[in-house]
Amino acid sequence: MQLLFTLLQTLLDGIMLGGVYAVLAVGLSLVFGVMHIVNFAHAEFMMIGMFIGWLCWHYLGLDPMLGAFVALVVTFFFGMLVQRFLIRPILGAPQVAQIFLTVGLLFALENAALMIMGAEFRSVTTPYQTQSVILFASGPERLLVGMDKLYAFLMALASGAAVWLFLNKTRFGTAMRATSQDPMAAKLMGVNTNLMYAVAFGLGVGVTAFGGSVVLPYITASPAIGTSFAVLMFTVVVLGGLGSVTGAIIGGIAVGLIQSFSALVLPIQLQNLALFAVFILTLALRPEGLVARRRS
Amino acid sequence: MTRSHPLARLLLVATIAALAVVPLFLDPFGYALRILCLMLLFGALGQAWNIVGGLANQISLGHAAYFGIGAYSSTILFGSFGLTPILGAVVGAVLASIFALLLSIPTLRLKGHYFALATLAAGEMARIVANSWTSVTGGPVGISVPFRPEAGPWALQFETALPNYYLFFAAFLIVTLIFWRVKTSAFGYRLRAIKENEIAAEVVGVDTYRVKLQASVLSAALTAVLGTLYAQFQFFFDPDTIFGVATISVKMALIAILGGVGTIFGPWVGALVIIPLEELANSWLGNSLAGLSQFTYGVLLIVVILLNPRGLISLAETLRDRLSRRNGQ
Amino acid sequence: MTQKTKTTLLMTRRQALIAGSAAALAAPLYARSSFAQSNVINVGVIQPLSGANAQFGINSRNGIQLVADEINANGGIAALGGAQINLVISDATSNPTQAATVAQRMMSQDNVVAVLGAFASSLTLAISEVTERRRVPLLTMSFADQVTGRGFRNIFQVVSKASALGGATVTHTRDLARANGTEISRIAIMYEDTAYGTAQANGLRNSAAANGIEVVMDEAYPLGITDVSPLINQLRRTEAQVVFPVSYLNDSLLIIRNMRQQGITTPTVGGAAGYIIPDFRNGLGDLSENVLSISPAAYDQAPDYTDRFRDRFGYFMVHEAQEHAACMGVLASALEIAGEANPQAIREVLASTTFDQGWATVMSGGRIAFDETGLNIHAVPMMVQWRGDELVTVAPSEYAKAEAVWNA
Amino acid sequence: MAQDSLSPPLLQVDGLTGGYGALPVLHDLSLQVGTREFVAVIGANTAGKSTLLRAISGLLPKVSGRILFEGQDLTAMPAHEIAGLGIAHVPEGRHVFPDMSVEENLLMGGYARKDPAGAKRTLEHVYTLFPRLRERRQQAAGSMSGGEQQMVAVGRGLMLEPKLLILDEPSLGLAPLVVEEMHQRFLDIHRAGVTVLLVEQNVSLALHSAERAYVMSSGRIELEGAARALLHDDRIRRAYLGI
Amino acid sequence: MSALLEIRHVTRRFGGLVANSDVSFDVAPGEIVGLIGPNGAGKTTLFNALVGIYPPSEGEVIFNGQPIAGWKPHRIAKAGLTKTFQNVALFAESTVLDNVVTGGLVNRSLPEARALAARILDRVGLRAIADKRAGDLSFPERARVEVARALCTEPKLLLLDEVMAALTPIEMEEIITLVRGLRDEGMTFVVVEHHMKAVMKLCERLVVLNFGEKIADGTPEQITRNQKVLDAYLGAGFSTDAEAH
Repeated sequence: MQLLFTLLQTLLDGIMLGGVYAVLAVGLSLVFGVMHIVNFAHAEFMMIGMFIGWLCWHYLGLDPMLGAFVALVVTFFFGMLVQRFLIRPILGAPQVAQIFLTVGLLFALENAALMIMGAEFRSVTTPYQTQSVILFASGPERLLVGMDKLYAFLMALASGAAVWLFLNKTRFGTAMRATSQDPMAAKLMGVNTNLMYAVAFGLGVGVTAFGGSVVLPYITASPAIGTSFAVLMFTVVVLGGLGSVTGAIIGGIAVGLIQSFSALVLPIQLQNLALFAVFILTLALRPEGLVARRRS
Repeated sequence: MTRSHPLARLLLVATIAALAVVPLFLDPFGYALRILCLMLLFGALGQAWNIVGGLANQISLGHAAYFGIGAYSSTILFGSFGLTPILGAVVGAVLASIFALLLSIPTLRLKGHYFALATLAAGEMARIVANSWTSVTGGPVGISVPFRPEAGPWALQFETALPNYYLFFAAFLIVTLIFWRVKTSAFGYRLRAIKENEIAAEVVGVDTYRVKLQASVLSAALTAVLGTLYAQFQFFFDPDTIFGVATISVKMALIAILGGVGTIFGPWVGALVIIPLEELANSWLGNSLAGLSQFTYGVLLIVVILLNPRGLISLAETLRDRLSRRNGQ
Repeated sequence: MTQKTKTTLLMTRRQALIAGSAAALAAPLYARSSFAQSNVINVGVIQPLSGANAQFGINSRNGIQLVADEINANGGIAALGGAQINLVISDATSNPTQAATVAQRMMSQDNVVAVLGAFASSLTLAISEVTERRRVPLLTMSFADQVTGRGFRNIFQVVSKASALGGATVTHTRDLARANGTEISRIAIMYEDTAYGTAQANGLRNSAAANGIEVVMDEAYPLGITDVSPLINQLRRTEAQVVFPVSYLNDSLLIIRNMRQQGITTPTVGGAAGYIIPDFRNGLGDLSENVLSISPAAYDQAPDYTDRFRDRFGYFMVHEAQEHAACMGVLASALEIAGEANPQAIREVLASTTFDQGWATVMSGGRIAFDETGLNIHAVPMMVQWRGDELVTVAPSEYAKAEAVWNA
Repeated sequence: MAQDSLSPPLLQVDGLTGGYGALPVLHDLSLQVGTREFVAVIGANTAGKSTLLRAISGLLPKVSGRILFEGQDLTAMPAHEIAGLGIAHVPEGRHVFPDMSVEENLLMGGYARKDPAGAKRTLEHVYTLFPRLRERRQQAAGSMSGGEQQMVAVGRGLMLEPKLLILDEPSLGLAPLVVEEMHQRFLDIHRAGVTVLLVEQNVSLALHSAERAYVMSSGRIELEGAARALLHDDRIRRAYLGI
Repeated sequence: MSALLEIRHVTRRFGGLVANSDVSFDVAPGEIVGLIGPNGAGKTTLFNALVGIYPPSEGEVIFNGQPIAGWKPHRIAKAGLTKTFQNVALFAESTVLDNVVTGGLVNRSLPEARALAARILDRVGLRAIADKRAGDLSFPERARVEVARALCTEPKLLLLDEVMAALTPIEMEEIITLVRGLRDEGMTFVVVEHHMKAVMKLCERLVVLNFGEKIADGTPEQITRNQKVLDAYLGAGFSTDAEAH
């Protein structure tokens, strides 16, 4: 009985966490999928989103779940500018140049945040942070989920769905997918591919910033926070298959589950060791990710 | 090299002579000497990375794993068994080679971004192991190289940094020489063929898998030896630093790339620019506003790549080509 | 160790000649900072001003700046003709290699008489390798056991060792519980796998063993953990009477909130760092009330001094600022006694004097004296407890400013 | 059949020179296509036929000379704006969007339409023309056979209701029966009033379908004439088989 | 005389697509065989299957008495079978000389490879541009470097994939002379070429592929009269029309 509860609780924790990873990584996947650029600075936009969420909470009294929308809009436009002036010039450059330009961007953004926001850890206080929903209880055993995680998970789900709908059900989104699959043909259809790239980058970093604000109730904002999520985001995206939205969601849940279940058999200290081993093996055996694209 | 211009050759000899003599006139404990040491160390690291990253275009972001293995191997063996770091370096090189071999099984067929990400993760795995395996590595607190002056030069420990400097200098020249030998040998031809067109290379008879493997192992072993030298110079390190993504892996690659990836003088130029640049940024801006120095560093990186994605040395090459053309070539 | 200093002196004639001539050549460059010519004493301050530890580095710098400004405003170092303290502040960027380079630079170019720093033990350990060889005193509040455990002669640590901090956490907790009628026999330890976390957990573990207390959970977790649920799930299944989390702010908040979510009311005793900064209170609000933590120093022990910090910077004097201020205070006193701005003269004074004047008194016991390893023998870890926006010392009893509230 | 000599041509190319790198593929090339004409361009591999088409639809960055469409100069216009003028280019190799469904592919074809509402009607028209696509409307285009993909590509071009339909090697790699079928559709399309510019390696088919043809070689126009006449021209046979 | 290369029922699939289907033919030592067929007929795929880039899904390839299907390309190259690339795949950043030398390393030391490469450059007429960066060359020059690099592996059998595309008639003539000369020294060739005039001139025998299948095998005269081939090339109907004319 206790074992069953442990397993179920672990499953639940893994899924909740994975949903959040998914929303953080969807944007990275989008950027890669459309532009075939690996953006090493991507996690910094999560940090920016967290700070925007925190500022909205601190000065406007907005809950981070609402501040997330402000973060989305602000970083969307910021991302478009970054794409226009930094990313577009290197779209055709060798991969080394792409890698190190985005690494430079990582340094610049992290330290710009340090200069603007200072080094303090910024945390929000909300009533639901300490509340939880008990899904099932039997004797001393309980199956529960924290409200902060639940809200973040639902927001993540909603934003994932919104991105999916945008890409699949709108004219503009369809054009963006077309650009990612065959930019030449898309041009011939009348698609302004440069605009698509800019919007894809803006949206990609915007969604990640949205995710940053959404996790604010249980992760503290600081300029260096991005770095600790960077490798994790890449793991999610690679597991799911670079460039696919559904892949990022499945990859996110997979990483969440690997982390939570590995804690049952390994010391928690080694949870990322397990994760990275899975990551490297996935790359080796299925470079297209766990969720293969339909293309033959 | 076959195309080297007499002026370039003169410059090369002058540089080496200057590097050999100048430290004698510097404070043997001093800051300038330390900066020169770090320049040579990172120049050599960039050069070691260049063998696999530059010649074969396998962009590794996990070389810190080899560096750390080298540093930990010699330090632990010296601390626990009194084994001279000279032999410790050999053990480290062997262990790093084994790690490179194991890592190559899943990664060597990967290309570009995928290879970079896989090696990044591998470097992180090494860090996690060093961090958790406290009984052997001392764990997150880090490890100090025991000071044993009685062991003499066999311990590679010196009162001043001058002998360290000459060790780094020798290492730098040796790694450069190895790189040059590799680049101009049949092996180098094969590596370049892989870099430029892997399928064509196979079809004209290059065993691409084997060649990449050899390059990885060589690069790993050299990096590990440099790890030992670093440990004997710095005397203290911890897992986060020695296996650092930004502090070691990315920096190694950056030095090779910024200078001009795959070129013999690329890492020289890279180290010559990056190490002093970091220092100047730190000493001028380090206290004016927290983060300003690192911010400047990042912005400079972006600017350099936007201006010239092929690296600084290509500027010199353009210049050289112009010169040689004028000389009636 | 004496062997080591001896060999240091064995600089060959040739080397000395060369070094001398090089110095002569370079002399104009140093003119602006040379203490011999102007009435200024350069003191090196190396702190992580960027990167993950930036907040603590900045707090530390603030503490040192406050003391230096006060000294200068009061006429400088009297014994040196009113020489002004000039802080040479540098960013260690949370990277030990950089920290060592910065130390080297300060000694070569700025002729600093001493170095203060550098919060994180990895940085301090790296700096100490340089200061030891250059024979310049290094005053620190880093508390990993290794800092004073290597036989170095030029390192001075104003706070207790990590193992002592960990040990005191257990004994104080046991005593507080006992006073409230509870006998502690089972505890849980969870700590981040950094130098700080591991060292302190070691102290907790050893002290528990020495006191016959069973450790029913002993779990390290990676820095930057995103979900502590597995830890708290595990805690729930143990019968621990007290939980000792050793962590920085983010994890502290995560742990406390997650415990509350799961309805776990096991008393929590923090391991300094994230538990004793204003952000802890800001992040948790009322949940922070009565949370206990160990602290290497407590600002309510010397309110006359620490209130000046609050007045200037707007928040209470966090422990790293207080301890670094003490370092600066000790150094100033040592300069007065030594009467010369010579690093080795200062070292001798530091090693042989009990400092009970000025900012040296803000440390526990009101004075500082270093033993032969460089450890402050008067340092006593404090148990503090959150009351509203403030921290109050509740143990050891001779320092307590209020009665502890048990079972918060 | 011949173009109306009074009205200006729909498409006029004058002195076009250009290529990809330093070396031009097209050399001072001129041709014109009249409104409602069906013009074929034939020629051996590497003659520069595809390059010519890419230049017209704006995919070739470096060109000199003039390309006029309804009197508007296209040479400096970005590709996505050219589509908006009513030029649908069905590229060589089909270039369908592989992960999209057939219907999504087709709807993408109407992306540049001025009247998005009319797309529904055109979609019906395309489905009538290619019933196979209606059957497979939800299938991912990348998973279809070559012939079906070609139908998608052509249908996608038609979705624009183009004034000019450019077809680049539509029979490449397709089975003979499919090729025949495809050309019947081209004739239908042309009969419905669309101007067609066809590049085709299947000389016979091209010349049977088109009204007028140009023969290209090494980036230049070698021959021009009525398709029927060229069909019996022995020079073509020689150019192709080297006999 | 036994065949140098025997292709037995080779089929190559990519997913559901069959690029080559049950192709069989032999190449005797010293032959120059033309492999022709319309675009998309599967000629390059067959070459790739032979040299091991995309090994055959089914069927056997016997080269010089050894079954080589499934070997890695470098091993096949070492055995004496290599090819040139249709869309030139040179080592663009390297010099012409270095490109060619790389080929020579398959069975020789570096100095030997250098010497051989120098001789080949002379022979192929590339000596003057030996130090140029391969990426800077014109298309016809690059095609020749392709040939030179392949020759430097000293193949017994060389597969030439459209090396004469975009060459002037004089340049074509040079290549034909070169290939003839090498054949006279004992080399064997299979040639894919679109330029029919050149093919007819160079090859003694032609194999025709269409839709991945072999549809004809014979002398150039036989092939040009073969109705299936004419249909494949010009479309059914063209030849009849022409005949009627």
